[in-house]
Amino acid sequence: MSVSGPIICPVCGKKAKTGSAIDCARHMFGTGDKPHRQWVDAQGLSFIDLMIEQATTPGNRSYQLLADIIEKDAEKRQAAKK
Amino acid sequence: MNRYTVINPHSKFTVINTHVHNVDGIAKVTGRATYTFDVVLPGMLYGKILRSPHPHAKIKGIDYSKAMALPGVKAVATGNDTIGAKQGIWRRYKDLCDEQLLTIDKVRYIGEPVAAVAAVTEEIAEKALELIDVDYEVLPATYEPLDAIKKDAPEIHEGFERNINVTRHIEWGDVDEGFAEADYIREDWFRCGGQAHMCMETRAAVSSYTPDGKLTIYHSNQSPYYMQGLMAGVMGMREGDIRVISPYVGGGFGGKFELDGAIFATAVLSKKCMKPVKIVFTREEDFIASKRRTPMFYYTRTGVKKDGTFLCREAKVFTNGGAYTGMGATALYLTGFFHSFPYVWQKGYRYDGYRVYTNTLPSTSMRGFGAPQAMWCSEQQIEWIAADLKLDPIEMRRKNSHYEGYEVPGQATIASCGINQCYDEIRKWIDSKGKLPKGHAIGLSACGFMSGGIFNWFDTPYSFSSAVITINQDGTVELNVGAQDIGQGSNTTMAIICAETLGCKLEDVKVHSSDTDYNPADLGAWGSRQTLMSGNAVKRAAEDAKKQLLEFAYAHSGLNIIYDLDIKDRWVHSVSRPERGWPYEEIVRKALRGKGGQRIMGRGFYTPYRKGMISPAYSYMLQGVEVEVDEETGKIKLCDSMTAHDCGQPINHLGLIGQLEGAFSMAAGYGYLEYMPYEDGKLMNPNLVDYKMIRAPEMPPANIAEIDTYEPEGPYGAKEAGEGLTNPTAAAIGNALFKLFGIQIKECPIRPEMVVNALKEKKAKTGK
Amino acid sequence: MISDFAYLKPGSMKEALQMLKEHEEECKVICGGQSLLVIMRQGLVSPEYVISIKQLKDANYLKYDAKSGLRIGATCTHRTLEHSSMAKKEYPVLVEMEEKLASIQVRNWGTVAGNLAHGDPAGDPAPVLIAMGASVKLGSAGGERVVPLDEFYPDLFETVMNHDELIVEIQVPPRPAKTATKYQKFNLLDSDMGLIGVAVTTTMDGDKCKDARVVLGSAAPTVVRAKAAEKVLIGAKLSDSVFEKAGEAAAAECSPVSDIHASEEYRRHLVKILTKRMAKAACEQAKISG
Amino acid sequence: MEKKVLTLNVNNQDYELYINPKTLLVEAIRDYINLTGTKRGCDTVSCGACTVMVDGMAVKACSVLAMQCEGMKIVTSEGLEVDGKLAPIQKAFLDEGAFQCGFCTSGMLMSAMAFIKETKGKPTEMQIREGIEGNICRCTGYNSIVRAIDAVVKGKYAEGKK
Repeated sequence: MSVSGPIICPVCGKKAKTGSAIDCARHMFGTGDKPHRQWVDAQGLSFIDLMIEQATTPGNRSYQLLADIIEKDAEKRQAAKK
Repeated sequence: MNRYTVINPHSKFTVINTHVHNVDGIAKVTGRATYTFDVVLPGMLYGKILRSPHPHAKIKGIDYSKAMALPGVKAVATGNDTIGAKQGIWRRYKDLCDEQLLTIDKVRYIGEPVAAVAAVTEEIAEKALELIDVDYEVLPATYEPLDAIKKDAPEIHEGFERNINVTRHIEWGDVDEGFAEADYIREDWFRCGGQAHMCMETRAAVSSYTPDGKLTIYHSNQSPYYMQGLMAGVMGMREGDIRVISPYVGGGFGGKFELDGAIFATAVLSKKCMKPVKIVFTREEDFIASKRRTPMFYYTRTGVKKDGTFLCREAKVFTNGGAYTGMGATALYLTGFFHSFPYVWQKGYRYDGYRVYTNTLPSTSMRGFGAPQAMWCSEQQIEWIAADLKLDPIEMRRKNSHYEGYEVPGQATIASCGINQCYDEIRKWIDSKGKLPKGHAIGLSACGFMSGGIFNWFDTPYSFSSAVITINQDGTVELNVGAQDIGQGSNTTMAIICAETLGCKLEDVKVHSSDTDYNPADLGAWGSRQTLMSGNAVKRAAEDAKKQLLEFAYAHSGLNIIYDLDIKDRWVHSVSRPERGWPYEEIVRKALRGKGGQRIMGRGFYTPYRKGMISPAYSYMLQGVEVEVDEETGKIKLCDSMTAHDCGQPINHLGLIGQLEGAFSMAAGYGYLEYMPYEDGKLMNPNLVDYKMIRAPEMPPANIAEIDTYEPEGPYGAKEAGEGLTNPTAAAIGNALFKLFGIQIKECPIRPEMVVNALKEKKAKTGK
Repeated sequence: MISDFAYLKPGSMKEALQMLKEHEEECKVICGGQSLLVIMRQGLVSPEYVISIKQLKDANYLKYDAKSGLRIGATCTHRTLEHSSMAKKEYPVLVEMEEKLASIQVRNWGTVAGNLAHGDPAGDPAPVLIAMGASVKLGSAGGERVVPLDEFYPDLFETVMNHDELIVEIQVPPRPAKTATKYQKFNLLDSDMGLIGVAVTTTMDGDKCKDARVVLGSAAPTVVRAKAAEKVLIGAKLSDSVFEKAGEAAAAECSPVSDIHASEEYRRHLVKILTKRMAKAACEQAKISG
Repeated sequence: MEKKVLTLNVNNQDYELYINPKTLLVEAIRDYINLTGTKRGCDTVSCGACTVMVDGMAVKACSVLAMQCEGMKIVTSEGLEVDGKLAPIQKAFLDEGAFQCGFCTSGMLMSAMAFIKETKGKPTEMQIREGIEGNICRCTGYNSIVRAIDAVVKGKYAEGKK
C-alpha cells in the first residue's frame, strides 16, 4: 500500500515542496536541527552518518534511505488513523 | 594597450554611458580624500588587540592588572566587558550567529581577539599587550574539513556534530536518470585555495561613545547600515542610537560587510573610558584576523551525450569554514548554484554542500562569492569533456548555454542573456590572433553572475534600497542614498542615473552617502547589487521629483494636454516640439513658489519581488586568456586576454571598464599567484613580501567586448559588472595549460612547481 | 614598533668610523635602510645608536679606470649604478641586475654596499659581484682591509665584518678579455627577490672555456660558488650537453631549503635550469666580447 | 632618548618639527604635518602607498628616517596641483579612471610623476609598468594607470592642449 495525499514532516508537520517522501527527506537534512536529527536517529539510522555518506559518495543513497523510512512511517501513521 | 568595444550600443542617453569623471575624483587625485585610516578626533586614544597564539584553547583567566598600571593606558577590555552576544549576519538563524568578537571562554583560531587596550599612544598600547597574562588550556585542533568531519576530530563548537556548520542542498530534475542515459560520464576532484581580500586600507575603526548613551563610529566598510544593525545587537543598543560613518573606503571586495575586531573593540573600549578610540589593523593582522575567500574541495560528476548535450551534473562540496560562520552559509549556497552556470542541464542538477568548522581563519564572502571556485572546477572539466569527445569547446558550450526566457528550475528566470554573442566575439578574437608563438596557448572559460542577492539574512524591515532627492532653488540636487561607494564608483553611478532621469546635469547632483544618520537604509555594497537595486531606487526617486516638477511646468506652459513634457540637459520642453521650453532652474523656482516654499522632494525604494530565490538578473561572459609557460621552470606568464561580457546597459562607462579590468587582475591572482598556506593553523605568509599579487608588469591587456543587452529589471536595462569577472580566469589559465601540454591541474592557485611536476608525471606515463 | 635610539650624523667617513668604534655592538649604521628599518620594526634588532651615513657625499661615488676596474662608494645607490653609462659599457650585467632589483623606490634610496652588508642570500648584487671576482674594502677607525666577496659570508645573514667595521668601498676588477658574466633569477613577480639566482662568468679561448665562476643565490644559507659546476665548464669545449652537466653538478652540490614558495627539490631543479642557461649565455657573450 | 629639532621642507614649505629620531618620514608627514594624502598599506616596504618624492626621486616614506631628509625637498600628492590647477598626471588619472578606492592613488601618482620626470623620449609599455611596480593597486588592475601615464608622456596634456 502507499500513502494517499502529500507526506508531511513527522517532526514539524511541514509539507515539503511536492509533498513526496524524497522532498521530505531533503527538508529534514536541510533543516537539520536537533528535533529532526533526533527523529532520524530514533528510526535506527544516524543522521550525521547519512549526511556524511551523502557528502562523500556519488549518488543519492542517503536521501533515498531516509525517504523510504519516512514513507513507511507515514503509512504506519495513516494505518493507525483508520 | 587595451581595447574596449561595445557591441550593438544604444546611444539615446545624455549622461548614461558617456565618458564622465568619477564624482569623487578630485578628492582622490589630490590627496584630499580622508579615510577612516585618517580620522583623528579630539582626545582620541589608540587601541591595540591582543590575539590568540593558539588555534584552539580554553581561556581560564586573563590578568591585565600590570597593563592597567602602565602609564598612559586608559582601558583594557576583555569578553567580560561585553554582553557576550554572538554575532552573525544571518540574524534570523541563531545557530549561524556563533562569533563573539571579544571571546569569553575559548579561542578557535590563531589571531582571534582575546583582549584590547586603549592608551594615549599606539606605542604604549602595544607595550601594554605584553603585560596581559592569559591563562590558556590548549586544546587539540583540526585544520582541514575532511579531517574535521572524522569521528575522533576535536569539537570546535558545542553541539555541531562532526564540526558540520551548514549544509546546503540544491536539486532539480532527475539526475540519476540523467546518468543512466549518459553516453559519457566524467568525475573529478578539485581543490580551490583561499584568497585574501587585501584591501589597501586595512580594517580600521574609530568609535566614540558619549555619556548620553550614543555611539558614533567611523568605520571602513561596505554597508554602514549593516554595521549599525549588527553593532546594535552586540552592544545591546538600539540601532537609532548608533551612527555609522564610512568616509572614503580603501577597498572592500566582500571582506568589509561584517563586524570586525576593530569596530567592536573600539566601541567596547570607548564605552569603558568615554573617549574616542581608534584601531587600525597592521597588514599582518589584516591577513591573520580579518576573513578570507572560502577554500573548497569539489567533487563533480557530469553526464553528457555523445553530441555534447549536457544531461546532468552532481557536485559534492566541502568548504573550509574556519572557526566561524561569517558569510559562509551564502557562499556555500552560491557556489552550488553557480556551479550549474551558465548551462542548461537537460535531465537535472544536484548539489550537496557542507561547510565545516576548522581551527583556521574564518572564511567568508569575497568578490565572486563562491563562483570563482565553482567555475575553476566546472569550466576545466567541461574543457576536458570537449577534448574527450573531440568536440569544439566553444560550440559545445554554446549549444548548452542559458538563453533569454530560460528558467533555472525553482531558482531563477533569465530575462536577459547575451552569452550567445559572447561566443561569437571570443571566436573572432581568437581568429584575429592567428597562429600563436611557441609555448603560448589560449584558455577559455564561461560563466555568469548575479546582480544582487535576494537574501534578507539580516531580516531588515527596510526596503533593500532607498533614495531621497531634494531639489534646491538653483536646480542643484541633493541625492541621499544608503548605497556605499567602496571605490567601485557607486556614487558616480547613482549621480548619473539621477541626472539622466531628472534631466539635470551631472555636476548639479551632490551625492550624500555613507552616514546612517543622514541617509536612508540600504543593504550596501555586496553581491553586485547597487547598480541594479540602489540604481532602481534612485531612478524612482528622480522620477517622483520630476513628476512634481512637470506638474508645475504644465500649469505654467498653458500647452494643450496632448503635448507631453520632458526634461533633458536642464531644458524643460515639449517632447514633440523640443524647441518649445523653459530653463529647468526657472521651473524649479516657480515650483517652489507654487508649493509655498517647500522644496521638491522625490523618494524611491526597491525590493525585488517575484524574481526567484537568488537574484533579479544575471550577467554572462566568456573569457579567453593567452598564457605563456616556460616548460622547463613551469613559470606562467599572462600575455593577453579578451572578455566578452553582457552587463545589460552600461551606465558608468569608466567605472565599468575599471570594474572589469580590476576583477580580472584579482581573478588572475587567484588562478596562479595568491596562495594562503597554513601550518598547524598558522598562516605562513601574512605579509606583502610573501603573499604574491599581480603587479603592473604581470598584468596583461584586459580587452573587453561589452555585449549591450537590455535587462527589464535593471535601471535603464543595467545589470552586474563588479564581480562576474573574478569567476572565469583561474579556469581559463588552467585550460590554457591543458591546451599547451595536455596536463590537468586540479588545485589552484597553479604554482610553477605544480606545472613542472605535472609535466614530469605526464612524461613518466606517456614517455613524452 | 621601532625601539628608541640616539641618532648620530657624522660629517665624514672618518668621523663615522670613530662613532662606530665608540659604540660597537650598541649601534647600527644606516644609509638606505631599506632592509634595516624593516627588521628594526620587527624588533629583530634594536640598536641604542643609529649612525646615518646617507649624507656623506664623499662616499657617494662610482669610479672606473681600465687598470684597477670599478670602485663603488659606500653611499652609492642602486639607481646611480643602474643609470651609469660607464657601467652599462664595462659591466652590462650589473645594470641588467639592478634594473630587476626590487622597485624604483627601493633602488632610489637603497645602496649597493648596504645590500651586501645585509647578507641576505637572496640578494641580487652578491652573486653577480662574486662571479666577477669583486671584493669589499672594510674600514674601521683602526684602518682598512680588503676581503674577497666570496669569503665575506660565513653564514645566514652574517658577514666577516667586525662590529667596528663597515663597507667603505666595493671593488670590481677590470673585465678580462673574452670574458662575460650573466645573471638570472627565478621569481614569481618581476619585482621579487629570486627563489633562486644564478650568476655565471666564463672566459673563453675560441670555443673552449678557459675559466669559469658559477655563483648561486638563495640555494644555501649564504651565496655560494658551485665549484663542481665550474670544474665541468673549465677546459670543456662548448656544447649543450656540457651546460646540462654543469647544471646537474650545481643542482647536486647546493643545499637549498624547502619553504612555502618552493620545495628543496624544485629549487634544485631551478638551479639546474638557470645554471645551464646562464653558462650558455655567458659563453656565447664571452666569445663575441673584446 | 633625546628628541631632535628637524626642519623638513614639504611641498615648498619649511616645517620645524620636534621629533623622536626614530620617526619615519611617512609619520612626520602624516602625524606631525598632517598631510594625510600619503598613506600606509604595509610594514614591509612592499605596497608603495607611502611613496613621496625626495629631491625628485620616488621613495617609500615608510623606509626612510625623517631625520635623513633634512635639507631635502619633499613633494607629496598634495603638492602636485599649482594654485588649484591640476598637474597633467592628475588630469590623466581622472580621464582614464586610473583609481577606484583611491587609497593607493597618492603613492601611485608620485611614482608616476617621478617616472615621467626622469623618462626621456617615449617609454615602452613595459617600462611604464616597471615604473610603478613598487606600488600595489588592488582595484584597477593597473591598465588604466598605465594608459594615464602613457597619455602624459605622449604629450596629450602638454600646455596648450586640453
